[in-house]
Amino acid sequence: MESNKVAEQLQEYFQSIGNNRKVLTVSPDELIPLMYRLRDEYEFNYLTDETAVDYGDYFEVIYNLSRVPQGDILMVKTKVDKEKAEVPSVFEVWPGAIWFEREIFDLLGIKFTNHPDLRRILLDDSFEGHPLRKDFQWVGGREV
Amino acid sequence: MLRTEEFTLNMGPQHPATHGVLRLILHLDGETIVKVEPVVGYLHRGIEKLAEARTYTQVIPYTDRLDYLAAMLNNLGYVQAVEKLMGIEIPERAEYIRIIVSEMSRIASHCIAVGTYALDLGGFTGFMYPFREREKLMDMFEMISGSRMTHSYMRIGGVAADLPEEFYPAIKKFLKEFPSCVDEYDGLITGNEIFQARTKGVGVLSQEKAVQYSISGPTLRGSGVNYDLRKARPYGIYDRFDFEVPVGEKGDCFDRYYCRIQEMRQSHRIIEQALEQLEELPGGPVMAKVPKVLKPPKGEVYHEIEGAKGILGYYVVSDGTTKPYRVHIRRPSFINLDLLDEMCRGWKIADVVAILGSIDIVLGEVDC
Amino acid sequence: MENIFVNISGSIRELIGVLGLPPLFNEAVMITVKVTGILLFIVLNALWLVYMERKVAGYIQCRYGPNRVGPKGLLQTAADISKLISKEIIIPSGADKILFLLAPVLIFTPPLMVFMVVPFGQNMAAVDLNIGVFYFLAVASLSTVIFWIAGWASNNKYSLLGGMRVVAQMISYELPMVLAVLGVVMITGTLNMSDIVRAQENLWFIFAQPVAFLIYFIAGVAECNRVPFDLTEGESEIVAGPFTEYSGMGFALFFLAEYTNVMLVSFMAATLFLGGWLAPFGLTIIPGWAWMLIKVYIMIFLFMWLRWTYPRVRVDQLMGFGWKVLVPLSLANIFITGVAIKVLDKMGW
Amino acid sequence: MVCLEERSIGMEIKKDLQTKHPVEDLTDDPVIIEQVKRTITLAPLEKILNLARSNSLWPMTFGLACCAIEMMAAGGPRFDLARFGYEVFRPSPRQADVMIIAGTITKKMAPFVKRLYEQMPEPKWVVAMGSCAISGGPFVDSYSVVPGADKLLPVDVYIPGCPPRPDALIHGMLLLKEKVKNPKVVEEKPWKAIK
Repeated sequence: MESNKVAEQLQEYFQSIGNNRKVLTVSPDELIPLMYRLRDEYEFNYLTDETAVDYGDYFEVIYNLSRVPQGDILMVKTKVDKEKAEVPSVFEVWPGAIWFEREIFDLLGIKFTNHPDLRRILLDDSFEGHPLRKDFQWVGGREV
Repeated sequence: MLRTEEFTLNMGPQHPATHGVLRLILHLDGETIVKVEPVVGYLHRGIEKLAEARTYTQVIPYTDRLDYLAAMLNNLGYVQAVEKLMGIEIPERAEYIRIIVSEMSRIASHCIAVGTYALDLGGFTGFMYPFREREKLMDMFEMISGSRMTHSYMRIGGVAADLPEEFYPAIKKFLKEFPSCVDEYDGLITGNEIFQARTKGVGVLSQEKAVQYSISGPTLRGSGVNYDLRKARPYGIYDRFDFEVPVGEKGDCFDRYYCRIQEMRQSHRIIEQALEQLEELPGGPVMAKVPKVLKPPKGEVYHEIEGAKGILGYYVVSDGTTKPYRVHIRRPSFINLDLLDEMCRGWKIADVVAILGSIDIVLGEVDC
Repeated sequence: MENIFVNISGSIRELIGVLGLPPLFNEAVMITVKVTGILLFIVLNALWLVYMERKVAGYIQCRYGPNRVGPKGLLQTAADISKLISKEIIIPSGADKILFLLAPVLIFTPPLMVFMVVPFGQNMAAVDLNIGVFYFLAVASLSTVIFWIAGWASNNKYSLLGGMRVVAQMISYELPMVLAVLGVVMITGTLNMSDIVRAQENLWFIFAQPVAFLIYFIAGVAECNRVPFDLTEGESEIVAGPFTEYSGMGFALFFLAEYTNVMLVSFMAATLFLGGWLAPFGLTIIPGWAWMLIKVYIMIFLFMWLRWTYPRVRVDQLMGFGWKVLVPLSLANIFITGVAIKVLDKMGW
Repeated sequence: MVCLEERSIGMEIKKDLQTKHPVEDLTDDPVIIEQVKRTITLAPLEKILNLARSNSLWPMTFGLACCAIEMMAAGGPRFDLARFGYEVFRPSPRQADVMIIAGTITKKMAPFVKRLYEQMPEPKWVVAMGSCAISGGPFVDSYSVVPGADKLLPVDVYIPGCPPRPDALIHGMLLLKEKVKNPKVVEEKPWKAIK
């Protein structure tokens, strides 16, 4: 939608903002101010989806924001390298992110700073390793 | 000094009212709830990891088993996401078949939602009547796709097969009887004073909190937010049909329940219009020209549809090979559940069951 | 046909009298014969009611009830009960063993004791107490304690919750029941069951005291823990209430006791309000005790009909309804009956 | 084809007595062998009780996934499980006879399945409904799924299908009824049970 328009306007505030093919990319440290601005000024008041992908040596965290009830949608992405996987939590901007981020932490092992209670949600607490990482090894139940 | 202690009660993974294997740790002060702690993950089958080891078409049967009450809608979401990624145009006839079949699936899902809600509140007969209608829908699904619940009927680029001849008389008969059946539910469940006493004013969810906590579907519309993706951001050919979006006022359990009853009536209207327009269409193909082995271009897509429980989104990343690099599913039941804690505070145990029933979650979708 | 049972008991009395034993012994034998007769009647009826409930539930929910076990499914309850007899009885660790095993045994005594007083037909009451109604109300409230024992002894949080709910519900619904029955007693002036029935010669009390009948019926539903007041065994909330931990015969006794309570309340409703063994419009071709059974089964069908249409009430709504609606209503009913009796006396009836 | 399985852990009814009594390899103390032979035998009373047990198998409300919806449909108006007297779905394991495992058992759920099985009073049976309960089904090579219920519990009847139709579940329950009525049918002539 109008992601490139949003990108130019925000150019002067956040240098790290980029826009390739209608997706806003921003660095993790400027994430929260950008999110606040997107929510207040551009009334993206609804975080529909927050997920993450493991691209080998770096993680990419993807936020999809939309306007309720108009319905436009915007995708914002941040990149963080694999060792120190540390992303600020958008819990204070949209409280709905609490379970999204717990699931990402559980399945991919990305820590979210100042998240109210970052624990495993889907897997057993005694489960070691994060399944959705590309280098996750496990033995299936298929008797070959 | 008389000191009353809080005690924790475990509405464990096996409980008649938790719609599957959800565990609620209730911190109680007598019968009133102090804190609710939902524990999920007892049905986590790792579908997102399995999808990474399957080809694009092989992922479709996994999407059936997510929200196993409305399997067609799950297929629709995934298939439209991949079509958007590959830029495929599907034939007109397939579009209409998809709309008819997914609205039927929505009615079947709401039938169960209404039925189990009456069962949770103790009305066993209110559970049986919607199941009778659902059996008729099951027969029609079996005619179309060969299976009652896990259809895997939609393919990337269209639908698996055209509608059989005996489907049309069956759907017409169903469409004639269905409104009187919904009025019957009204009489049996909605008009029941004890049902109203148990649901009116219970578990109120305000509009701002619902939007902040990214709640979606009848739960969001019950609080008065008019946000239905079929109207807000029409996908497929939903803009050719006219239907209203039922919206509640006070956001209590009754409004959420009543939104579902109204939505059944609206889906009934959509199917009627879609059937008329389908009959005028010349008999074209139902499957676009799609290569046997799908190799979508490198890239990613995020596509959302209005599922039976809420906004069902698919985020597919492809790296050019035949297997998706990453499939993430935005599951409405999973997100609608995180607000259960605030909504249940101060109410009784019986209300936790009522509120959980009104949010209408399916554990296959919560745990993915 | 009218008093076939009276003749049977008379012939048994002569049979024993012939032996020339001391009269006290005759009395004891007569009482044991009556007790076994009533116990047999209760157990058979309870078995039959379980089957009837499942069939009625089936037809209300547009499906068949059990019809495969035995002719038309009649042996279904027999199969259930004999299966439950042969089940292993598990006593949970930490449970209060004596009380845990005592509760199912005790659950049958209050209804059995009250059945001694119920007039099955023309002077066919086992013991014709002259304070029958008072005895009924006193003993019927004993089952509250037994449910509470079961709830407490099974060392399970759900049973504890169920037990607490039982005490709250049954006590707060004793009061409207007593006050409703008081309306009837004021008109007849006697507490003897048979006299109350005889007093309804020309006008059944259901027409004289419609409000009292309604209150009695609602309080009766609450006494037997039937839907819409089945909070003790709130299936979807607290699993199975006080008898979550009971398996095998323990559960079977609770299961049957519920139906005995329903039968008891229906018998009382029939005697107090529906004119007991009096035939309506003088159709005496059917014997009195058969009329009594017909009325009881109509009431039981009402209980079942209620169960398969209404959801469950919440705890505080239950208490609110009991105290804020039923009790004032029954007090007003007593006041109006009192005034009406005085006015009718003045007009010389 | 619904197939009947001899229980992997030898439960209450032993084989006929002419062959070596299994208790003999447990202990060689003649007194105990005598006692065991005298008590555990297929007395006529046991036959009648088995007949009663087979006609009133109370399943436990224990739905895990999609098969649970088909189990509810089996109890529904059209495929009426009540005709056989099996529609009394008891929520508490204490009062249930049959545990119908309807759905996928995950590793997080496995201890609870085991505990529920142990809480059920003897004699109890297990029906594995759906291919997830039989062998992990479509999720067999997932990291968090137990491949099959027989890894945890002795299973009596396997009902294939994903999800099996409600009448397949009823067929499975009737097979269980045959097995409960005459436990020997499993060893000698299983095809007799599948009329």
